[in-house]
Amino acid sequence: MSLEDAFEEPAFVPYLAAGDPDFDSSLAYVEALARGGADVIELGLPFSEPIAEGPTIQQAVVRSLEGGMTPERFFEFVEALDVDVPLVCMTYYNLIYQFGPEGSEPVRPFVERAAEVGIEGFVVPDLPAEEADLLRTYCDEFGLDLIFIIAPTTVGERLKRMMEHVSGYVYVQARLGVTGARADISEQTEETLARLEAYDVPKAVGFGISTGEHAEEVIAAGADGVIVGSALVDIVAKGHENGDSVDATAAKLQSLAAELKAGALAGMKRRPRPEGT
Amino acid sequence: MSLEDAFEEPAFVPYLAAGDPDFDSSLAYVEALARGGADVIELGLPFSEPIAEGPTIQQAVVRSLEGGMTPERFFEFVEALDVDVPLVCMTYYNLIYQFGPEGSEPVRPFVERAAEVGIEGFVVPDLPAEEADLLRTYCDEFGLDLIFIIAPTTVGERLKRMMEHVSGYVYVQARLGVTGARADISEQTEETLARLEAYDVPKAVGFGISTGEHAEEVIAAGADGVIVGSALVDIVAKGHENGDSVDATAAKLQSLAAELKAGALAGMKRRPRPEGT
Amino acid sequence: MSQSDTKFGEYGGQYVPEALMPAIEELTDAYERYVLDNEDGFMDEFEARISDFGGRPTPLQYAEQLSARYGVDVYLKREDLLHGGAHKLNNALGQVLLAKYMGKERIIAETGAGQHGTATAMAAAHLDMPCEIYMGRRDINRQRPNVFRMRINGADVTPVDIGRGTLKEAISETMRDWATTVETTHYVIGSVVGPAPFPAMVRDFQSVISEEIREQSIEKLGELPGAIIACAGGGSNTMGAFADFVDEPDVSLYAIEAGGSSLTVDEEAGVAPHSSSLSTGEDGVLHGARTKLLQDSHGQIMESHSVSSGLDYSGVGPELAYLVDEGRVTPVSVDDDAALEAFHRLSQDEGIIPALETAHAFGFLEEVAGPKGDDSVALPETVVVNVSGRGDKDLESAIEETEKRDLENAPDMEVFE
Amino acid sequence: MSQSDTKFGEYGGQYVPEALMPAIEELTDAYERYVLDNEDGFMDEFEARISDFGGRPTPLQYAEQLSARYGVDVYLKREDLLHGGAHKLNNALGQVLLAKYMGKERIIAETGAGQHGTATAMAAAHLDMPCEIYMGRRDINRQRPNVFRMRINGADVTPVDIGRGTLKEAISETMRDWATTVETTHYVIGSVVGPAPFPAMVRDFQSVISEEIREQSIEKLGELPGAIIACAGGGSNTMGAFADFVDEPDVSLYAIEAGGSSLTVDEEAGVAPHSSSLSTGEDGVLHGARTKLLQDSHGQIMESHSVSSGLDYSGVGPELAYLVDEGRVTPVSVDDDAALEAFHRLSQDEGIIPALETAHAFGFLEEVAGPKGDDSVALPETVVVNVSGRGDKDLESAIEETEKRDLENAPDMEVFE
Ligand SMILES: Cc1ncc(COP(=O)(O)O)c(C=O)c1O
Ligand SMILES: Cc1ncc(COP(=O)(O)O)c(C=O)c1O
Repeated sequence: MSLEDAFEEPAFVPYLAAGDPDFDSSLAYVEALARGGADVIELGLPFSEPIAEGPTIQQAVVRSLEGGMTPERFFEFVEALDVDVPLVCMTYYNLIYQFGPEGSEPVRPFVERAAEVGIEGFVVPDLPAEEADLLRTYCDEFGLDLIFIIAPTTVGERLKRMMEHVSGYVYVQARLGVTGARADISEQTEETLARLEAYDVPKAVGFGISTGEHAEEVIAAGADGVIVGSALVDIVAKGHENGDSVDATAAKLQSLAAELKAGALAGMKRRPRPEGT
Repeated sequence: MSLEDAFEEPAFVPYLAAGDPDFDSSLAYVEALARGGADVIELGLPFSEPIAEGPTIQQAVVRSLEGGMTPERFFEFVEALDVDVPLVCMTYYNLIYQFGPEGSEPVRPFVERAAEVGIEGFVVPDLPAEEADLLRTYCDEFGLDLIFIIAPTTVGERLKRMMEHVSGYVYVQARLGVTGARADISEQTEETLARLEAYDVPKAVGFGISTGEHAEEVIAAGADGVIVGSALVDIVAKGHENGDSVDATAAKLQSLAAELKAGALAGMKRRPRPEGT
Repeated sequence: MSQSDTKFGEYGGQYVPEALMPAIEELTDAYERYVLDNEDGFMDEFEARISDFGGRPTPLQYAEQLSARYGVDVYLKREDLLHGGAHKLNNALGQVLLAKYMGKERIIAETGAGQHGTATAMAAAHLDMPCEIYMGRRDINRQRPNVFRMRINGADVTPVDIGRGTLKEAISETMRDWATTVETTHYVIGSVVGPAPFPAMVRDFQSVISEEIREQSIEKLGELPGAIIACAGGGSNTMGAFADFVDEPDVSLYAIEAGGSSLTVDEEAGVAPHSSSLSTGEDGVLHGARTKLLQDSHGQIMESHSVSSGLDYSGVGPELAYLVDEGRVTPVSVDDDAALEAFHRLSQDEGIIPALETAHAFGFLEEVAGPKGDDSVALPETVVVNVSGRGDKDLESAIEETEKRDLENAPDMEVFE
Repeated sequence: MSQSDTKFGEYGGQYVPEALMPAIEELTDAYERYVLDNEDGFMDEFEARISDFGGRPTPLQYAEQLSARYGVDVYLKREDLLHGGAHKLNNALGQVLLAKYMGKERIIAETGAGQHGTATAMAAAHLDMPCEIYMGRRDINRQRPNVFRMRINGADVTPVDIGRGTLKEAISETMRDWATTVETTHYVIGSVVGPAPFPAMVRDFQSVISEEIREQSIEKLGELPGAIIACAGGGSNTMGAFADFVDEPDVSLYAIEAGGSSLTVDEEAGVAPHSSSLSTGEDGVLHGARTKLLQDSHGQIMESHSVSSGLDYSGVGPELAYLVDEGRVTPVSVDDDAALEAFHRLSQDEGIIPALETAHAFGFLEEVAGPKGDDSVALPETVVVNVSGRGDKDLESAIEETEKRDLENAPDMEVFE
């Protein structure tokens, strides 16, 4: 299944940091999300300097790194996963750049290995379109999508140029700032969706969505999917702090996933029907 | 008796800070010095910034000021003293300058009052000849001597100029530095005495003399008197610290005074007899 | 600025979140118009302010005792006399003024040792702009005087509690603020690092150092100096001192890095006991730019170390990385001990207490030309050392670090009871 | 120098122990030859060194926010940018160089806040002279950073345990050292105080300040300023800033003294809670000169007080006392609270953290021209304030003193955990 196909109905796209807080628990958590109704899963490969993340995901990164996560372990993690949804790798460019044996050309080994374990695309928050040529070349070679983030500040000429290179879906950043769960939906989301209306590519909205209600509203506003990270990572963090069992935490994740997916579907129903149907 | 007359035989000139550590004890101490053989007594009127004094006399100044000493109390002290030796007031210029009722001309009231209580002269360590005109004028008016300090650095033209204005005796500073008892006699003393040989005025050597032996050597070297301060103040200080009785301390003072006077007399005997007598 | 202008060879670029890209384009445009083309007399105003408020020009001083010791003429470029006590103000004032021309309403900056933070706080106060400084919690607690200075200048100081609480985390956190407030806020980055156009722009604001060195050398020596020596953390005083000489092949350029306690890395712990990214680092991407980095074999950034917090950074400016690869700049590591020893020598022999950062540059002189020097480098007849900052901020830590060691020229502090 | 040359009207003179008089004559001779007559090119060398080592000229900076606040053009003479952080180096470098010309082998000096001590230590290191600084025990313990600086510059710091252990005692003790070592040693006195020729000589070394103000005013304003404002402790920055304008009747001269906590004196305790010797002191003799003093009715010197240790002195330079009596200089007291408030204002509004001493001069501006000002003085259109020093040395104490008070513009320090 290609990434675009995952958006045929309003999609729920959860994010977790792989290996948070350890390899095996994290496998169980990701699988719980799939059971809860995930349509695409964004798997974070933690980088020591996560400049686009808020405190919640920063702490997940710390836990995962302390648990021994490395790029190679990440690929093993993907191989070990028992899920039937497309997987996207979310990481920072330096890890992609450094991967591979000494002396090998940069970037290609990472993409090759990702393709091998079944990754379908990348989100790289510190790689704007301007610097992405190399990664795109290898994505094309290995048939992976390179997903770009469209920010509230991405407008005019710049938006047009970027949309020419989009593949898979676009990650619509709901608001300025960094990742993190918030209690409200931003006006900026609607404005960005309006700007993107003309483009025929799935639009998944992320940054700040935490409840089924949010998800419903975002989809009702015209999004094709919701991306949810910090709200889920929060559950992992709390379970870890409280010493809860892996099953208990997994159950909570599955339940929030189900709520978010249901919200997304409900949002679809509230959409004004296209005229003439 | 004039000051010069006090130097007919080798003179012992002790110094104490008036009022150290209190008015009455201090009276007893000064009288003990007279009994011990003092020929002239230098009585210190304490000033808060005694820039020419070493630590021993600085502490005496502090004790005396804390005991309530003021210029007027000082004059009362002199009046209360029962001694039959000439008294010299040793103090700093600001106290001389400030004395007297608001609006009075400076310096004169101090000299007048000093004359009234029987002071015969002044030593003012921070008043070199250059600044002494005013004080000398009033000393002349009231018949007091103004004693100058001749330092090891006072040579050549400067020495000549100063010696023209000398009266009473000259205070020969035994070495560079500040007051304080020391264990040896400085070469500088002999050099200074040699420079002064031609002048017909009593030469009293001070700064560092502490024992009868020192006194003997200084007189043997040609001095007409020895000035002793810190070694005596030390006795007052120790008595005060140890809580000794006033009588006990006075006895020690008298005994050191006697030793110093005896030393001075012994020094005279060691002098090469003037040729032809 | 065309795409290729963002790079120095393969280094540099703009590796930042998309949300920042429009701001970076706007900044690039402002940089080109105001800084490069002096639109609205921007550069004239900058030059007037850096003279009157900052105290430029700074002297080029002949160092008598060092010259005698090393047998070459040693000149000191006295950036320590700049307002605030380091070269940092050249850049901070330039950027705050630029932000004003751009119509921004707020200034943010990161700081490690607090030197860039204080320079930015001073510039912001001078130009009447609200200012917030991010600083790692650990750095806050070990750099009290500079925190006082920033607060007294009216800046907010926001502690960063994440990670080890040092410069690396503070930069990341400032970028996060910027990603949120980018429309009204300018991020005054503190060295020739970060995404384009920062490295070029910061260099341009700092290059007044080398322009003055050129003029003053010609006036005093009748010719250019044979070498310029500067310490390199991010590399802003370095590039500032080098800029005007890069195209003068007869002027040798030495970038002195912090050798810390050793050049051996503990990969397991993720810690490099040094900050020598030019000499030992590898090509990678950090804080918006491709450059030489201290990283482990997976590409995770390693913590760096130096006795001087201003050199304690895992990256380095991309242009310096490029000039090193080109062979134009020679990088040299000077370790903590040698830097402390040089700190005391300059203080005692020349009456100038240098920043511990700056002391590294003097450590290099001693190592190649001192009585026990290794003679590995033949110094030219005239060298200029950039005295990037004064050591007032370092007194406590210099004493503390000195007491841990057995330095020949250490003063003792027995006067305190 | 004839006898009358040692005086300013009735003030001044040479009230010192005879042992010092020959040294003072020698110094007078050296002063006349080297300083006044530039023998052997002394003044040329001084000027070259104070420029290259010291960082002269210092800027005359327009203060935008203060000008707006006070409705007059306020210019700042930036002595805070001088090496060491205060005007003190002008004098210290001049005297240490003079000592070298005189063939002296050793430098001694007293210090209170440590500013003159650090300036002297720096100058002595620069000129390769051994140096010993006397400092009261109490001051040592409350001025740690400056003690560090002196020691790091290689100077010996000798604690003075006598009395209250502050400046007054340190001066007395340095005079005692000098009386012992006078043949080989020069005493670098730290202000325009002490016996002649010190007050005139220190003024002459400091008068570079007013010469620059004159030149810079004419260049920037086309005319002389209407007033010069400077804080006065001993009065060296004051006389330095005034010297060239004393004969310009159209330039008003304001000497701002420390008003401390009150102008009411506790004669019983021997303590004046202020240091306003120009405004409230009486004619007397202290530390070698006749001048205005804080003294009790018997002539004993009173302890002074100020939040700024550099103004905390019971005397004042004799020439200033004279100029006040002549009506040429207007003395004004500014108290601790007003000085602290001005300290924060200059820091926040202009990005310059002044020394607490300097802050008094700005407190005067606020008191006469601020929103709540008393309008007692009509300021001319252009005023120059001498920024005698930077406040780095005062950070801890400024914060501490601020916390004791309820100042409108106090920053809080809640960032520390
Ligand atoms: C005095 C001084 N020198 C050098 C540096 C290093 O920075 P850069 O390499 O950007 O000049 C710093 C940084 O804080 C500094 O304070
Ligand atoms: C910065 C500053 N200003 C002023 C003074 C007062 O001294 P003066 O009155 O001699 O200028 C001092 C003394 O330490 C000082 O450090």
